[in-house]
Amino acid sequence: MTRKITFMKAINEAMDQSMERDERVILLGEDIAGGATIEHLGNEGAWGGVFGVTKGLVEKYGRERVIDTPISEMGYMGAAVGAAATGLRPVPELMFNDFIGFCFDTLLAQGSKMRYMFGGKARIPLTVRTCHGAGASAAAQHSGSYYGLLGSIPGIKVVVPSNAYDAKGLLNAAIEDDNIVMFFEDKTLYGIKEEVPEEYYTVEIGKAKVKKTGTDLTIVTIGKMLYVALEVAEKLETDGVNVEVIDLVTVAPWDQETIINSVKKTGRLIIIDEANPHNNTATDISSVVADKGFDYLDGPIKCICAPNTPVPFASNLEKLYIPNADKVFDLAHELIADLKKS
Amino acid sequence: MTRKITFMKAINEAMDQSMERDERVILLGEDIAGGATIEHLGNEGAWGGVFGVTKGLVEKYGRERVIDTPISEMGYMGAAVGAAATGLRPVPELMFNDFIGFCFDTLLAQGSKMRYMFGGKARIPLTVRTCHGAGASAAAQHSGSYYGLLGSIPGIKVVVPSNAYDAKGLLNAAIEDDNIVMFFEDKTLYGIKEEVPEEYYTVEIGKAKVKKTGTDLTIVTIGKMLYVALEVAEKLETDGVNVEVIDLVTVAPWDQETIINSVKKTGRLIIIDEANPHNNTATDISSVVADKGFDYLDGPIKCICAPNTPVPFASNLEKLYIPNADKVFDLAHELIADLKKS
Amino acid sequence: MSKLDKKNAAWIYEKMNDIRNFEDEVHRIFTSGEIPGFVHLYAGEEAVATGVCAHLTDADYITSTHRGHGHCIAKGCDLNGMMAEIFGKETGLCKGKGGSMHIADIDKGMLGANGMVGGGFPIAVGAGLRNKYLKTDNVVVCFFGDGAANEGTFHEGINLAAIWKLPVIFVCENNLFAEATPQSYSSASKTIAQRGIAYDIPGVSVDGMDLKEVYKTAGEAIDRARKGDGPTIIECLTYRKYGHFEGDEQKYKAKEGLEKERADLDCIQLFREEAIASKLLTKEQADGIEANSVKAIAKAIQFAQESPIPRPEALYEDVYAD
Amino acid sequence: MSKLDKKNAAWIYEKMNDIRNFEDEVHRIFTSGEIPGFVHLYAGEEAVATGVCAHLTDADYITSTHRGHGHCIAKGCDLNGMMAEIFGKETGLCKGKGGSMHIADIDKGMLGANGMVGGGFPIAVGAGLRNKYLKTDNVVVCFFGDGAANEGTFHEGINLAAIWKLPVIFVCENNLFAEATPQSYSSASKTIAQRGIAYDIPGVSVDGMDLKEVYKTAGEAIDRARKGDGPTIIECLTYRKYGHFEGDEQKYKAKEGLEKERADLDCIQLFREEAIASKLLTKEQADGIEANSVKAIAKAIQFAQESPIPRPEALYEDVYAD
Ligand SMILES: Cc1ncc(C[n+]2csc(CCOP(=O)(O)OP(=O)(O)O)c2C)c(N)n1
Ligand SMILES: Cc1ncc(C[n+]2csc(CCOP(=O)(O)OP(=O)(O)O)c2C)c(N)n1
Ligand SMILES: [Mg+2]
Ligand SMILES: [Mg+2]
Repeated sequence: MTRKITFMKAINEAMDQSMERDERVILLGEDIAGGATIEHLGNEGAWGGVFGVTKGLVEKYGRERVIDTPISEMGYMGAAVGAAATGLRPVPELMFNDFIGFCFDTLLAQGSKMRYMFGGKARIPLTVRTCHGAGASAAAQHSGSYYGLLGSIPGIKVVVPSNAYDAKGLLNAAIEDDNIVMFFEDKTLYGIKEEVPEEYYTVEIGKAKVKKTGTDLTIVTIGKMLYVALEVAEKLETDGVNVEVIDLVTVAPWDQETIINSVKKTGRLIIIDEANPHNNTATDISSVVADKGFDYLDGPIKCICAPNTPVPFASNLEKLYIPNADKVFDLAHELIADLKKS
Repeated sequence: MTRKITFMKAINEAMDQSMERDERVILLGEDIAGGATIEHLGNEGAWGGVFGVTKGLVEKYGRERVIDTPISEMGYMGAAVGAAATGLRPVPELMFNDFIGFCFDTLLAQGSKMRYMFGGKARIPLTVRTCHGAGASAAAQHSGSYYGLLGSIPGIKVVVPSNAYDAKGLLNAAIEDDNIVMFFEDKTLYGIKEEVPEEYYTVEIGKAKVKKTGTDLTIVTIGKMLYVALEVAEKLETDGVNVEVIDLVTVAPWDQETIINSVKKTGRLIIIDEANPHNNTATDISSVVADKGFDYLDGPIKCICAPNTPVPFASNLEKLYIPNADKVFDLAHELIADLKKS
Repeated sequence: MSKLDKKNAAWIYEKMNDIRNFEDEVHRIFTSGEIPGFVHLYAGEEAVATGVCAHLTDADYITSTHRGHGHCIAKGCDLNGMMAEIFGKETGLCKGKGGSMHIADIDKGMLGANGMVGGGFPIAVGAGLRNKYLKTDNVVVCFFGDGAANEGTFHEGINLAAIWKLPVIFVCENNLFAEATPQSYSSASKTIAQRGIAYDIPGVSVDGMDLKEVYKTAGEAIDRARKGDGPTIIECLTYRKYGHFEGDEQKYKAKEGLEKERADLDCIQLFREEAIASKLLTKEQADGIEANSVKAIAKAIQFAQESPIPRPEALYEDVYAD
Repeated sequence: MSKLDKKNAAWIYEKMNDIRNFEDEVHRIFTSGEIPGFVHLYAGEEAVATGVCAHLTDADYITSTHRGHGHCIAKGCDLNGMMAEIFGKETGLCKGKGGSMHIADIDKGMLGANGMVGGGFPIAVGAGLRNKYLKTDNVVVCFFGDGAANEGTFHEGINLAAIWKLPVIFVCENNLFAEATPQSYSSASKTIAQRGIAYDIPGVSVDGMDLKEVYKTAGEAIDRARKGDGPTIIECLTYRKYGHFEGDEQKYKAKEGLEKERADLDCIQLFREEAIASKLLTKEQADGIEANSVKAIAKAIQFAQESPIPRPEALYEDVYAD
């Protein structure tokens, strides 16, 4: 396995292979092909999405399956719910997760509740792709991280891949899933290149991944925060501190077992989450460990999140906004102070 | 002070007095007066809101200030943001908090971010009244509790009164506040009667209230969960267990000091929150205490929330859905097991 | 398009009676306290649901509203299961977990009553997209109220259906009011039908009390849709017999003018007379249908009353599909 | 309504040039990498912003879009502060915290560029409600794109403005595309103007490249609004000189037909000729305005470049008002 492709291409490949395997899979979104009905383009896409993630798919599957929509998020996202409830497997794209406010009812009150309200008689095999994250100077309305907000809704699954391999496998798994899966892509990861198998495969939704085993401190991360943790772990290694790094992968429902088992071993927990600090996934993990894992804890649980502010535009402020290795390092030092003394 | 009025009337009185004090205060919402432009009604309201909370106000202040809206939540809620940004102090009503999906952008990406995005140059003195809560057999789309969801958004304050006195004072304070305040009314409390002063007063936003002091166990509650805690506290009292009960009152930003001080004393914490269990206010409190209050803890922190399901219609299931005294009592017993042994 | 013949007429008359009896009984029982929650009754508007659904098969879809009992019955939902659902019983169409505002039966093409006003538009568009994508000639009917027409979903949904030429028929039940708010206040346009111009699709207004008119207009629009000619807006002028929901005093209804005119019409009575006069039904047949309907509803109530409440574990089930 | 006279013409010509020069320079600098993020340039559409805003005072409001620089300049925002904002500097109109998509200056009546397509409609309605409630004769102009017209907020916002007869003018900048999607595909209606019928308000279509036409039509609509006669939809046919955002290849633009026609027009050049011919401007005056504008923009760039970046603590400020 030596082929390296970008995070973006891995996602593209998942859609491609899923569409090839199953005719019921269709894509919907604003300019995901681009240039609908423009004569000189025909089936050629003008854009392939604002970042190019869906590039090439309209050429292969045609405009019946790669459907450009007007700017009508409630309309086409709700249509995706309706199409899913009646047997298709739609994969709509919400261009930025910050636009969630334009189609929120569809997810909060319609799609996620249908099966329950209908006494188990509905299936909503719907995968919503969207992108999140600060770091692209996209300012307050295009840089938020709302996976935790979506993760609070019963009936919705939420995944946040940190790398190209997982991205491809999780997206395939999401499209195979008979539930609403929100698939969050960190826009600042699109360019990273990694080894990704060419064949179709899935990555299990609901399983966290231990990226580095360790005995002294557990750091749980969401999405690209993994790289912050790995950096810190490496630094601490030189101090003789052994960090276990866990990539949460699935934000809802998240993998309690893997995390509690880790804390059982390490007794110390840091969670890094780029979301705003309140009522987010980090706090959720913390609260579960503070309950079920309390007896294993040797010290306070630390959540390292974005501050309680919108995302600022100026690059220097934006850099401060995103949780970084320095902050984590400092807190980690506090936690392991006793360890170093002994 | 012997006058008793309902929770609903207390809210009504706050609007009344706020409107009397300040001409800039206007009300907006679906049928908050009712019967707009109907000749035989004139200034007489047909409804006063679906529960009657705004009853009598259109008769007193006229249809210019008590404005019926079409069913256009994004439209009128966004209009309230625009009116607030330009100098009025609107108090829109979102009939049920479950309708938030129809106007979410207005709160998530517009109103809450304006001041920050505009470099501090905007003020958004906006109070959104809405109702939440299960227990009225209103089923999955009219019974949710979304104060925690709103509380995750920087720039928004969220209050959840548990009683008529606080409701009046908090609503007055909210309307005086130069920020977006979401005011959550539990629909099952509307009928309770309590002593409420006639004169105008405010209750401070951001302060929790210790409703019963105790030394063995802290129970933090949101809204009507207070009564569950008080019931449990009374029961435990007979066992000689001394419970401190804290009504959170403000969900965002919540009062860390009061809660941590209490845990410092009791060493044990239960939080009761009717929201769905993930990424909610209970988990947020738990995570902060598991960090800053860790050294004071004698046992695990317990969050008692609604299950991870929509609200069921059938009354027996709905009753099970809402956190109740039995559940809390059982968990409390676990927590204080050591105490009783000693 | 199928013509209104004896078979159709009997079916329609039966469903009209079922709806009316169902709602009258729910009204009665609600007052006694045996039914909890919010209930919005469809009585008075029977000509719309039945006149439209008479053209549909189980393979066609509908989306409904908070006032959904009539649509459910016209789309063929089981009366026992419906009544049990409203009572919150285990035998309900949704196992008692949905209630009045969420009755659904996807196998019958009934995509759910909806507690969210305007919630049906996008869902209907999605079902229409599905029908077109799978190259079926099935249609989708999206029922909505005059009040719902002011939600953004109306605009987004109809625009999508129009640009994609989807087989979706948008049927507005204009009963003059949204709760206590008159349509004349809430919509800047005099009619909902005229909004068709904003989407370059046909928009027609019909007397929703006149079954034959509804039947004919709906039939034409559904035919157009089946042929791939895209959506239509049909505005049916109708009136609800009861308050917005149970308990509504209805101070807002005038005792004269358009309101009185509407209140004085009974679409079932009108259709009975009309059908008998034009020999679509005999008087005996009509009487028989009426009597049977009363019995069927009584049976449904008994079924609901005697059914068990849901098992406690049901609380946790049906959140996710495996 | 004020007539287009020498004073207006000079003001307009200055603002048109300021916008064009501002955008051309931002385009140049963006390519060099000195400006981060998303930037949507207004160049090419100057006749719309200036022709409309020429009728407004600081006490009138506008809401803008993601493509907001032109509106800001036409509404009188400070060029230095704007440029510094786009550079993310402390001296920016929003202290560098907003950036290109969120430039605002409430004191100037500029309620903000908006990163949310369709986000402006409800806000404009709210400002209109405020103007009416306070019994001012001030108006609000809501600028929006052809793509934005398909959001539900368009429908809800215009309906509200219409039923309440608010002083809001809805100005559509129909530049044929929303990103890479042609208006002919995304809107079921041929024009945005015809949607006025859905709200029983005037809807007019004008050549957005013709300053005088925009000026006149806007003037009439604004007068109507000031007099309390309610909203108008004005659809201005225009064209953007650059891609949707910086970096866009624009494969979707045809090299012929309507696109070529629009691309060949330069509204500034046209107005210059027209204004000189009709003696609203002298050639010398026009040349002088052009030269001054170039200087003003150069100064703005220098100001931005020399300004400090925000203090780190600014990250935490301005979330709540006390
Ligand atoms: C999104 C949303 N907004 C508001 C409501 C509250 N509500 C329920 S029914 C109703 C009136 C609906 O009027 P209309 O669409 O005319 O239907 P009708 O009740 O007349 O059949 C309102 C406002 C709701 N359920 N959902
Ligand atoms: C709610 C929302 N949906 C989608 C987008 C992404 N987006 C930004 S600009 C744009 C196109 C807007 O087209 P139009 O309204 O015609 O304005 P123009 O860019 O042509 O000036 C889109 C889809 C957005 N910013 N906000
Ligand atoms: Mg109605
Ligand atoms: Mg455009």
